[in-house]
Amino acid sequence: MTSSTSFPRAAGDNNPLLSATPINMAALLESAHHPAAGAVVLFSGETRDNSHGRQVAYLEYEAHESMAGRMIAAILEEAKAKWDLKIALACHRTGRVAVGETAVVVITAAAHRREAYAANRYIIDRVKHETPIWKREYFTDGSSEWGGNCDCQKITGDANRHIYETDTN
Amino acid sequence: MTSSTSFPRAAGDNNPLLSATPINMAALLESAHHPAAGAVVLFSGETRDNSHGRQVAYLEYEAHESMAGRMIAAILEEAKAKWDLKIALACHRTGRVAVGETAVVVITAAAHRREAYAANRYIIDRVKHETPIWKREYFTDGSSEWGGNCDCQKITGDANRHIYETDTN
Amino acid sequence: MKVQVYAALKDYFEQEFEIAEPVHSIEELRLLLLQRNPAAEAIMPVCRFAVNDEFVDHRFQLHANDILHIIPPSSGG
Amino acid sequence: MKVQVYAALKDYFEQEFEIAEPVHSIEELRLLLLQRNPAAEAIMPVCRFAVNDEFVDHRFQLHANDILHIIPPSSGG
Repeated sequence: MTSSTSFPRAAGDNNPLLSATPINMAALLESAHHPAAGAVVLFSGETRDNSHGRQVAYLEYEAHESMAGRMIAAILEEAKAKWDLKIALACHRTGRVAVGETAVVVITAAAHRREAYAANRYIIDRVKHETPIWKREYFTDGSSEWGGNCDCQKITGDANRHIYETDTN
Repeated sequence: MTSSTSFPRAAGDNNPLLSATPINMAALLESAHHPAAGAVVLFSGETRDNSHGRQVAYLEYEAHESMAGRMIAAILEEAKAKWDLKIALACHRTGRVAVGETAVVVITAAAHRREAYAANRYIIDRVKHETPIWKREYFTDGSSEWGGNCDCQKITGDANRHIYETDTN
Repeated sequence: MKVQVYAALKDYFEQEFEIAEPVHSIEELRLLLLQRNPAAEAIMPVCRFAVNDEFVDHRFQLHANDILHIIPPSSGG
Repeated sequence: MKVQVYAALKDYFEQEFEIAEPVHSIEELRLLLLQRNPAAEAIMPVCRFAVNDEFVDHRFQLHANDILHIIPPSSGG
Protein backbone atom coordinates (compact mmCIF):
# COMPACT_ATOMS: atom_id res chain seq x y z
CA MET A 1 0.00 0.00 0.00
CA THR A 2 1.27 3.44 -0.87
CA SER A 3 1.91 5.37 2.30
CA SER A 4 0.68 8.91 2.27
CA THR A 5 0.35 11.72 4.73
CA SER A 6 -1.87 13.98 2.64
CA PHE A 7 -5.15 12.18 2.13
CA PRO A 8 -7.77 13.73 -0.07
CA ARG A 9 -10.44 15.75 1.73
CA ALA A 10 -14.04 16.52 0.95
CA ALA A 11 -14.85 20.03 -0.12
CA GLY A 12 -15.40 22.27 2.88
CA ASP A 13 -14.54 19.77 5.56
CA ASN A 14 -11.44 19.02 7.51
CA ASN A 15 -11.81 15.30 8.05
CA PRO A 16 -9.57 12.96 6.06
CA LEU A 17 -11.47 10.51 3.85
CA LEU A 18 -8.88 7.82 4.45
CA SER A 19 -6.83 7.31 7.58
CA ALA A 20 -3.88 5.05 8.30
CA THR A 21 -4.41 5.55 12.04
CA PRO A 22 -7.44 4.95 14.32
CA ILE A 23 -10.36 7.27 13.61
CA ASN A 24 -11.24 9.71 16.38
CA MET A 25 -14.93 8.89 16.51
CA ALA A 26 -15.75 11.28 19.34
CA ALA A 27 -14.19 14.24 17.55
CA LEU A 28 -15.89 13.34 14.29
CA LEU A 29 -19.30 13.05 15.95
CA GLU A 30 -18.73 16.27 17.85
CA SER A 31 -18.01 18.03 14.55
CA ALA A 32 -21.32 16.86 13.06
CA HIS A 33 -23.77 19.11 14.89
CA HIS A 34 -25.58 21.71 12.82
CA PRO A 35 -28.25 24.17 13.96
CA ALA A 36 -30.51 23.24 11.04
CA ALA A 37 -30.07 19.49 11.51
CA GLY A 38 -32.57 17.71 13.74
CA ALA A 39 -31.16 14.29 12.95
CA VAL A 40 -27.60 13.00 12.95
CA VAL A 41 -26.90 9.39 11.99
CA LEU A 42 -23.51 7.75 12.46
CA PHE A 43 -22.54 4.38 11.04
CA SER A 44 -19.44 2.61 12.24
CA GLY A 45 -18.30 -0.50 10.38
CA GLU A 46 -16.18 -2.48 12.81
CA THR A 47 -14.02 -5.58 12.63
CA ARG A 48 -15.95 -8.62 13.81
CA ASP A 49 -14.26 -11.47 15.65
CA ASN A 50 -15.62 -13.99 13.15
CA SER A 51 -16.06 -14.34 9.40
CA HIS A 52 -17.71 -17.29 7.69
CA GLY A 53 -17.33 -19.33 10.84
CA ARG A 54 -13.63 -18.61 11.34
CA GLN A 55 -12.05 -16.64 14.18
CA VAL A 56 -10.71 -13.30 12.98
CA ALA A 57 -7.62 -11.82 14.61
CA TYR A 58 -7.63 -8.52 12.71
CA LEU A 59 -8.15 -7.02 9.27
CA GLU A 60 -5.79 -5.14 7.05
CA TYR A 61 -7.13 -2.66 4.53
CA GLU A 62 -5.45 -1.72 1.30
CA ALA A 63 -6.65 1.14 -0.88
CA HIS A 64 -5.89 2.82 -4.15
CA GLU A 65 -5.87 5.95 -2.12
CA SER A 66 -6.11 8.76 -4.63
CA MET A 67 -9.05 7.14 -6.42
CA ALA A 68 -10.75 5.95 -3.24
CA GLY A 69 -10.55 9.39 -1.66
CA ARG A 70 -11.89 11.09 -4.75
CA MET A 71 -14.73 8.58 -5.07
CA ILE A 72 -15.77 8.88 -1.42
CA ALA A 73 -15.77 12.66 -1.73
CA ALA A 74 -17.97 12.42 -4.83
CA ILE A 75 -20.39 10.03 -3.12
CA LEU A 76 -20.67 12.40 -0.15
CA GLU A 77 -21.34 15.37 -2.41
CA GLU A 78 -23.97 13.44 -4.34
CA ALA A 79 -25.72 12.36 -1.15
CA LYS A 80 -25.58 15.90 0.24
CA ALA A 81 -27.37 17.25 -2.81
CA LYS A 82 -29.85 14.38 -3.03
CA TRP A 83 -31.05 14.57 0.60
CA ASP A 84 -30.22 18.21 1.36
CA LEU A 85 -27.79 17.11 4.04
CA LYS A 86 -26.32 19.74 6.32
CA ILE A 87 -23.28 17.56 6.96
CA ALA A 88 -21.90 14.42 5.30
CA LEU A 89 -18.66 12.89 6.51
CA ALA A 90 -16.90 9.62 5.91
CA CYS A 91 -13.55 8.12 6.73
CA HIS A 92 -12.18 4.70 5.83
CA ARG A 93 -9.25 3.10 7.56
CA THR A 94 -6.23 1.70 5.78
CA GLY A 95 -3.78 -0.68 7.41
CA ARG A 96 -4.45 -2.91 10.39
CA VAL A 97 -7.81 -2.69 12.16
CA ALA A 98 -8.29 -4.73 15.34
CA VAL A 99 -11.50 -6.51 16.36
CA GLY A 100 -14.00 -3.95 17.68
CA GLU A 101 -12.20 -1.06 16.00
CA THR A 102 -13.81 1.14 13.38
CA ALA A 103 -12.88 0.37 9.76
CA VAL A 104 -15.22 2.93 8.25
CA VAL A 105 -17.43 5.68 9.61
CA VAL A 106 -20.19 7.65 7.89
CA ILE A 107 -22.00 10.58 9.50
CA THR A 108 -25.00 12.35 7.98
CA ALA A 109 -26.94 15.29 9.38
CA ALA A 110 -30.27 16.40 7.96
CA ALA A 111 -33.32 18.36 9.03
CA HIS A 112 -35.25 15.13 9.61
CA ARG A 113 -34.33 11.56 10.42
CA ARG A 114 -35.70 9.91 7.31
CA GLU A 115 -33.15 11.72 5.15
CA ALA A 116 -30.30 11.22 7.60
CA TYR A 117 -30.84 7.44 7.72
CA ALA A 118 -31.42 7.02 3.98
CA ALA A 119 -28.38 9.07 3.01
CA ASN A 120 -26.19 7.31 5.54
CA ARG A 121 -27.11 3.88 4.21
CA TYR A 122 -26.67 5.08 0.63
CA ILE A 123 -23.17 6.36 1.34
CA ILE A 124 -21.91 3.26 3.14
CA ASP A 125 -23.39 0.92 0.52
CA ARG A 126 -21.67 2.79 -2.29
CA VAL A 127 -18.38 3.11 -0.42
CA LYS A 128 -18.35 -0.62 0.27
CA HIS A 129 -19.32 -1.73 -3.22
CA GLU A 130 -17.60 0.78 -5.44
CA THR A 131 -14.48 2.32 -3.96
CA PRO A 132 -11.07 0.70 -4.51
CA ILE A 133 -10.58 -0.51 -0.95
CA TRP A 134 -9.90 -4.11 0.03
CA LYS A 135 -9.73 -6.04 3.24
CA ARG A 136 -7.44 -8.92 4.02
CA GLU A 137 -8.69 -11.11 6.84
CA TYR A 138 -6.12 -12.46 9.28
CA PHE A 139 -7.39 -15.42 11.26
CA THR A 140 -6.40 -16.58 14.73
CA ASP A 141 -4.98 -19.78 13.20
CA GLY A 142 -2.32 -17.71 11.43
CA SER A 143 -3.80 -17.95 7.96
CA SER A 144 -5.12 -15.03 5.93
CA GLU A 145 -7.09 -14.29 2.80
CA TRP A 146 -8.60 -11.48 0.77
CA GLY A 147 -12.09 -11.15 2.13
CA GLY A 148 -15.69 -10.47 1.31
CA ASN A 149 -15.58 -9.03 -2.19
CA CYS A 150 -18.53 -7.25 -3.71
CA ASP A 151 -19.92 -9.87 -6.09
CA CYS A 152 -22.84 -7.91 -7.56
CA GLN A 153 -21.59 -8.52 -11.07
CA LYS A 154 -22.31 -12.22 -10.76
CA ILE A 155 -25.88 -10.99 -11.02
CA THR A 156 -25.59 -7.76 -13.03
CA GLY A 157 -22.87 -8.99 -15.40
CA ASP A 158 -21.18 -5.60 -15.07
CA ALA A 159 -18.42 -4.63 -12.62
CA ASN A 160 -19.85 -1.12 -12.51
CA ARG A 161 -23.44 -2.11 -11.75
CA HIS A 162 -24.21 -2.89 -8.12
CA ILE A 163 -27.24 -4.12 -6.30
CA TYR A 164 -28.28 -2.16 -3.24
CA GLU A 165 -30.75 -3.51 -0.74
CA THR A 166 -32.42 -0.17 -0.18
CA ASP A 167 -34.22 1.82 -2.81
CA THR A 168 -32.06 4.88 -2.96
CA ASN A 169 -34.39 6.98 -5.04
CA MET B 1 -41.48 17.75 36.04
CA THR B 2 -40.54 15.43 38.88
CA SER B 3 -36.84 15.71 39.56
CA SER B 4 -35.09 12.43 40.08
CA THR B 5 -31.55 11.29 40.47
CA SER B 6 -32.17 7.58 40.01
CA PHE B 7 -33.40 7.08 36.49
CA PRO B 8 -34.44 3.62 35.38
CA ARG B 9 -31.82 1.59 33.56
CA ALA B 10 -32.00 -1.09 30.93
CA ALA B 11 -31.17 -4.60 32.00
CA GLY B 12 -27.44 -5.23 31.85
CA ASP B 13 -26.38 -1.75 30.91
CA ASN B 14 -25.13 1.22 32.84
CA ASN B 15 -26.49 4.06 30.77
CA PRO B 16 -29.44 6.03 32.10
CA LEU B 17 -32.52 5.96 29.88
CA LEU B 18 -33.40 9.51 30.80
CA SER B 19 -31.02 12.29 31.67
CA ALA B 20 -31.60 15.76 33.07
CA THR B 21 -28.09 16.78 32.01
CA PRO B 22 -26.31 16.75 28.62
CA ILE B 23 -25.69 13.27 27.25
CA ASN B 24 -22.05 12.24 26.97
CA MET B 25 -22.22 11.09 23.37
CA ALA B 26 -18.55 10.15 23.10
CA ALA B 27 -18.70 7.92 26.16
CA LEU B 28 -21.94 6.31 24.99
CA LEU B 29 -20.51 5.57 21.53
CA GLU B 30 -17.28 4.29 23.05
CA SER B 31 -19.31 1.86 25.17
CA ALA B 32 -21.08 0.46 22.11
CA HIS B 33 -18.29 -1.62 20.58
CA HIS B 34 -18.77 -5.38 20.62
CA PRO B 35 -16.47 -8.04 19.13
CA ALA B 36 -19.40 -9.76 17.41
CA ALA B 37 -20.84 -6.52 16.02
CA GLY B 38 -19.70 -5.45 12.56
CA ALA B 39 -22.11 -2.52 12.44
CA VAL B 40 -22.87 0.19 14.96
CA VAL B 41 -25.50 2.81 14.18
CA LEU B 42 -26.02 5.91 16.29
CA PHE B 43 -28.95 8.28 15.96
CA SER B 44 -28.88 11.68 17.60
CA GLY B 45 -32.08 13.73 17.62
CA GLU B 46 -31.02 17.33 18.05
CA THR B 47 -32.77 20.64 18.60
CA ARG B 48 -33.20 22.49 15.32
CA ASP B 49 -33.06 26.28 15.13
CA ASN B 50 -36.44 26.37 13.39
CA SER B 51 -39.84 24.74 13.68
CA HIS B 52 -42.74 25.36 11.31
CA GLY B 53 -41.03 28.48 10.05
CA ARG B 54 -40.37 29.98 13.49
CA GLN B 55 -36.97 30.57 15.10
CA VAL B 56 -36.41 28.19 18.01
CA ALA B 57 -34.35 29.34 20.99
CA TYR B 58 -34.38 26.01 22.85
CA LEU B 59 -36.60 23.10 23.82
CA GLU B 60 -37.67 21.87 27.19
CA TYR B 61 -38.57 18.22 27.67
CA GLU B 62 -40.97 16.91 30.27
CA ALA B 63 -41.41 13.20 30.95
CA HIS B 64 -43.44 10.87 33.07
CA GLU B 65 -40.12 9.45 34.02
CA SER B 66 -40.91 6.10 35.60
CA MET B 67 -43.16 5.08 32.71
CA ALA B 68 -40.94 6.56 30.01
CA GLY B 69 -37.88 4.78 31.36
CA ARG B 70 -39.67 1.47 31.62
CA MET B 71 -41.11 1.81 28.12
CA ILE B 72 -37.77 2.72 26.56
CA ALA B 73 -36.16 -0.27 28.29
CA ALA B 74 -38.91 -2.54 26.94
CA ILE B 75 -38.52 -1.18 23.40
CA LEU B 76 -34.76 -1.77 23.56
CA GLU B 77 -35.24 -5.33 24.78
CA GLU B 78 -37.78 -6.04 22.06
CA ALA B 79 -35.48 -4.67 19.37
CA LYS B 80 -32.55 -6.63 20.76
CA ALA B 81 -34.47 -9.88 20.47
CA LYS B 82 -35.98 -9.05 17.08
CA TRP B 83 -32.71 -8.18 15.34
CA ASP B 84 -30.28 -10.14 17.50
CA LEU B 85 -28.57 -6.93 18.56
CA LYS B 86 -25.35 -7.17 20.51
CA ILE B 87 -25.96 -3.75 22.05
CA ALA B 88 -28.99 -1.46 22.21
CA LEU B 89 -28.80 1.81 24.10
CA ALA B 90 -31.00 4.86 24.29
CA CYS B 91 -31.14 7.99 26.37
CA HIS B 92 -33.66 10.83 26.23
CA ARG B 93 -33.06 14.23 27.72
CA THR B 94 -35.37 15.99 30.12
CA GLY B 95 -35.21 19.70 30.84
CA ARG B 96 -33.71 22.35 28.62
CA VAL B 97 -31.95 21.32 25.39
CA ALA B 98 -30.20 24.03 23.37
CA VAL B 99 -30.08 24.23 19.57
CA GLY B 100 -27.59 21.67 18.24
CA GLU B 101 -27.67 19.65 21.46
CA THR B 102 -28.81 16.04 21.59
CA ALA B 103 -32.36 15.48 22.85
CA VAL B 104 -32.33 11.74 22.28
CA VAL B 105 -29.71 9.19 21.29
CA VAL B 106 -30.15 5.60 20.13
CA ILE B 107 -27.24 3.22 19.51
CA THR B 108 -27.59 -0.23 18.02
CA ALA B 109 -24.86 -2.78 17.32
CA ALA B 110 -25.43 -5.89 15.23
CA ALA B 111 -23.44 -8.40 13.23
CA HIS B 112 -24.45 -6.66 9.98
CA ARG B 113 -25.54 -3.17 9.01
CA ARG B 114 -29.02 -4.00 7.77
CA GLU B 115 -30.08 -5.05 11.26
CA ALA B 116 -28.29 -2.19 13.00
CA TYR B 117 -30.04 0.44 10.82
CA ALA B 118 -33.47 -1.20 10.94
CA ALA B 119 -33.41 -1.67 14.70
CA ASN B 120 -32.16 1.85 15.27
CA ARG B 121 -34.97 3.37 13.25
CA TYR B 122 -37.51 1.11 14.93
CA ILE B 123 -36.38 2.18 18.40
CA ILE B 124 -36.38 5.93 17.73
CA ASP B 125 -39.75 5.79 15.98
CA ARG B 126 -41.35 3.99 18.91
CA VAL B 127 -39.66 6.19 21.51
CA LYS B 128 -40.90 9.30 19.74
CA HIS B 129 -44.45 8.11 19.16
CA GLU B 130 -45.20 6.09 22.26
CA THR B 131 -43.25 7.10 25.34
CA PRO B 132 -44.64 9.76 27.71
CA ILE B 133 -42.16 12.49 26.83
CA TRP B 134 -43.12 15.95 25.61
CA LYS B 135 -41.29 18.90 24.20
CA ARG B 136 -42.12 22.53 24.75
CA GLU B 137 -40.71 24.82 22.08
CA TYR B 138 -39.35 28.18 23.18
CA PHE B 139 -39.06 30.64 20.33
CA THR B 140 -36.68 33.54 19.93
CA ASP B 141 -39.62 35.95 20.08
CA GLY B 142 -40.22 34.94 23.71
CA SER B 143 -43.30 32.83 23.07
CA SER B 144 -43.56 29.10 23.65
CA GLU B 145 -45.85 26.19 22.96
CA TRP B 146 -46.17 22.42 23.32
CA GLY B 147 -44.71 21.08 20.14
CA GLY B 148 -44.96 18.43 17.50
CA ASN B 149 -47.30 15.85 18.98
CA CYS B 150 -47.64 12.41 17.55
CA ASP B 151 -50.96 12.62 15.71
CA CYS B 152 -51.16 9.09 14.33
CA GLN B 153 -54.55 8.58 15.91
CA LYS B 154 -56.09 11.15 13.61
CA ILE B 155 -55.59 8.37 11.08
CA THR B 156 -55.74 5.20 13.18
CA GLY B 157 -58.49 6.39 15.54
CA ASP B 158 -56.58 4.81 18.43
CA ALA B 159 -54.06 6.52 20.73
CA ASN B 160 -52.20 3.23 20.98
CA ARG B 161 -51.92 2.56 17.26
CA HIS B 162 -49.14 4.38 15.46
CA ILE B 163 -48.05 4.64 11.88
CA TYR B 164 -44.40 4.02 11.16
CA GLU B 165 -42.79 4.92 7.87
CA THR B 166 -40.63 1.85 7.80
CA ASP B 167 -41.86 -1.69 7.70
CA THR B 168 -40.57 -2.96 10.99
CA ASN B 169 -41.23 -6.63 10.32
CA MET C 1 -57.73 9.16 43.93
CA LYS C 2 -54.65 11.08 42.82
CA VAL C 3 -54.45 12.39 39.28
CA GLN C 4 -51.34 13.68 37.56
CA VAL C 5 -51.37 15.37 34.15
CA TYR C 6 -48.59 16.39 31.78
CA ALA C 7 -47.58 18.81 29.06
CA ALA C 8 -50.49 20.49 27.26
CA LEU C 9 -52.97 19.07 29.79
CA LYS C 10 -51.50 21.45 32.34
CA ASP C 11 -53.17 24.25 30.38
CA TYR C 12 -56.50 22.76 31.55
CA PHE C 13 -55.85 21.22 34.97
CA GLU C 14 -53.51 21.49 37.90
CA GLN C 15 -50.46 19.28 37.41
CA GLU C 16 -51.54 17.14 40.38
CA PHE C 17 -54.90 16.96 42.10
CA GLU C 18 -57.18 14.72 44.12
CA ILE C 19 -60.54 13.37 43.01
CA ALA C 20 -62.88 13.08 46.01
CA GLU C 21 -65.95 12.04 44.03
CA PRO C 22 -66.51 8.32 43.60
CA VAL C 23 -65.51 7.40 40.04
CA HIS C 24 -65.50 3.76 39.06
CA SER C 25 -64.01 3.74 35.59
CA ILE C 26 -61.74 5.74 33.33
CA GLU C 27 -64.81 6.72 31.36
CA GLU C 28 -66.46 8.19 34.47
CA LEU C 29 -63.27 10.02 35.34
CA ARG C 30 -63.04 11.44 31.86
CA LEU C 31 -66.58 12.79 32.02
CA LEU C 32 -65.97 14.27 35.45
CA LEU C 33 -62.87 16.10 34.24
CA LEU C 34 -64.70 17.45 31.21
CA GLN C 35 -67.42 18.75 33.54
CA ARG C 36 -64.76 20.54 35.56
CA ASN C 37 -63.22 22.06 32.45
CA PRO C 38 -65.21 21.62 29.22
CA ALA C 39 -62.40 23.23 27.21
CA ALA C 40 -60.31 20.10 27.86
CA GLU C 41 -62.43 18.42 25.19
CA ALA C 42 -59.83 19.91 22.80
CA ILE C 43 -57.20 17.47 24.03
CA MET C 44 -58.81 14.79 26.22
CA PRO C 45 -59.96 12.57 23.33
CA VAL C 46 -56.35 12.04 22.20
CA CYS C 47 -54.97 11.33 25.68
CA ARG C 48 -54.10 7.95 27.13
CA PHE C 49 -54.72 6.96 30.72
CA ALA C 50 -52.30 5.07 32.91
CA VAL C 51 -53.07 3.51 36.28
CA ASN C 52 -50.12 2.67 38.45
CA ASP C 53 -47.89 3.27 35.42
CA GLU C 54 -49.68 0.88 33.07
CA PHE C 55 -51.83 2.09 30.17
CA VAL C 56 -55.48 1.15 30.61
CA ASP C 57 -58.55 1.46 28.41
CA HIS C 58 -61.72 3.40 29.10
CA ARG C 59 -63.53 0.46 30.66
CA PHE C 60 -60.81 -0.03 33.28
CA GLN C 61 -62.30 -0.20 36.81
CA LEU C 62 -60.78 2.28 39.23
CA HIS C 63 -60.09 1.93 42.94
CA ALA C 64 -59.87 4.74 45.47
CA ASN C 65 -56.13 4.38 45.97
CA ASP C 66 -55.22 4.30 42.31
CA ILE C 67 -52.77 6.83 40.94
CA LEU C 68 -53.90 8.12 37.58
CA HIS C 69 -51.61 9.61 34.96
CA ILE C 70 -53.17 11.25 31.96
CA ILE C 71 -50.81 11.14 29.01
CA PRO C 72 -51.16 13.51 26.04
CA PRO C 73 -49.78 12.38 22.68
CA SER C 74 -46.02 11.97 22.81
CA SER C 75 -43.72 14.61 21.39
CA GLY C 76 -40.35 13.26 22.37
CA GLY C 77 -37.26 13.18 20.22
CA MET D 1 3.20 1.69 -19.70
CA LYS D 2 3.09 1.30 -15.93
CA VAL D 3 0.62 -1.13 -14.38
CA GLN D 4 -0.35 -1.28 -10.73
CA VAL D 5 -2.49 -4.05 -9.26
CA TYR D 6 -4.16 -4.47 -5.88
CA ALA D 7 -5.37 -6.96 -3.32
CA ALA D 8 -6.02 -10.46 -4.70
CA LEU D 9 -4.43 -9.51 -8.04
CA LYS D 10 -1.10 -9.46 -6.25
CA ASP D 11 -1.39 -13.26 -6.02
CA TYR D 12 -1.00 -13.28 -9.83
CA PHE D 13 1.21 -10.30 -10.69
CA GLU D 14 3.83 -8.05 -9.20
CA GLN D 15 2.23 -5.10 -7.45
CA GLU D 16 3.81 -2.75 -9.99
CA PHE D 17 5.33 -3.54 -13.36
CA GLU D 18 6.07 -2.11 -16.78
CA ILE D 19 4.54 -3.26 -20.04
CA ALA D 20 7.09 -2.89 -22.86
CA GLU D 21 4.97 -4.52 -25.56
CA PRO D 22 2.79 -2.19 -27.62
CA VAL D 23 -0.79 -2.56 -26.38
CA HIS D 24 -3.43 -0.26 -27.79
CA SER D 25 -6.51 -1.01 -25.73
CA ILE D 26 -7.59 -2.38 -22.36
CA GLU D 27 -8.73 -5.50 -24.17
CA GLU D 28 -5.26 -6.07 -25.62
CA LEU D 29 -3.69 -5.46 -22.21
CA ARG D 30 -6.06 -7.93 -20.61
CA LEU D 31 -5.15 -10.64 -23.14
CA LEU D 32 -1.43 -9.95 -22.68
CA LEU D 33 -1.70 -10.30 -18.91
CA LEU D 34 -3.63 -13.55 -19.23
CA GLN D 35 -0.88 -14.87 -21.53
CA ARG D 36 1.68 -14.00 -18.86
CA ASN D 37 -0.35 -15.75 -16.15
CA PRO D 38 -3.31 -17.80 -17.38
CA ALA D 39 -4.38 -18.48 -13.76
CA ALA D 40 -5.38 -14.81 -13.51
CA GLU D 41 -8.46 -15.77 -15.51
CA ALA D 42 -9.92 -16.63 -12.07
CA ILE D 43 -10.11 -12.94 -11.15
CA MET D 44 -9.45 -10.80 -14.22
CA PRO D 45 -13.02 -10.97 -15.58
CA VAL D 46 -14.38 -9.26 -12.44
CA CYS D 47 -11.74 -6.53 -12.32
CA ARG D 48 -12.15 -2.93 -13.39
CA PHE D 49 -9.49 -0.92 -15.16
CA ALA D 50 -8.57 2.67 -14.40
CA VAL D 51 -6.38 4.92 -16.49
CA ASN D 52 -4.98 7.98 -14.80
CA ASP D 53 -7.39 7.33 -11.92
CA GLU D 54 -10.57 7.18 -14.03
CA PHE D 55 -12.44 3.93 -14.71
CA VAL D 56 -12.41 3.01 -18.39
CA ASP D 57 -14.08 0.29 -20.43
CA HIS D 58 -12.42 -2.46 -22.48
CA ARG D 59 -12.45 -0.48 -25.69
CA PHE D 60 -10.47 2.38 -24.14
CA GLN D 61 -7.43 3.31 -26.27
CA LEU D 62 -4.15 3.28 -24.38
CA HIS D 63 -1.11 5.49 -24.77
CA ALA D 64 2.46 4.60 -23.87
CA ASN D 65 2.61 6.96 -20.90
CA ASP D 66 -0.67 5.89 -19.33
CA ILE D 67 -0.69 4.62 -15.79
CA LEU D 68 -2.96 1.62 -15.45
CA HIS D 69 -4.60 0.51 -12.22
CA ILE D 70 -6.35 -2.82 -12.16
CA ILE D 71 -9.07 -2.84 -9.53
CA PRO D 72 -10.46 -6.09 -8.14
CA PRO D 73 -14.00 -6.05 -6.70
CA SER D 74 -14.20 -3.79 -3.65
CA SER D 75 -14.22 -5.26 -0.18
CA GLY D 76 -14.13 -2.14 1.94
CA GLY D 77 -16.13 -1.51 5.08
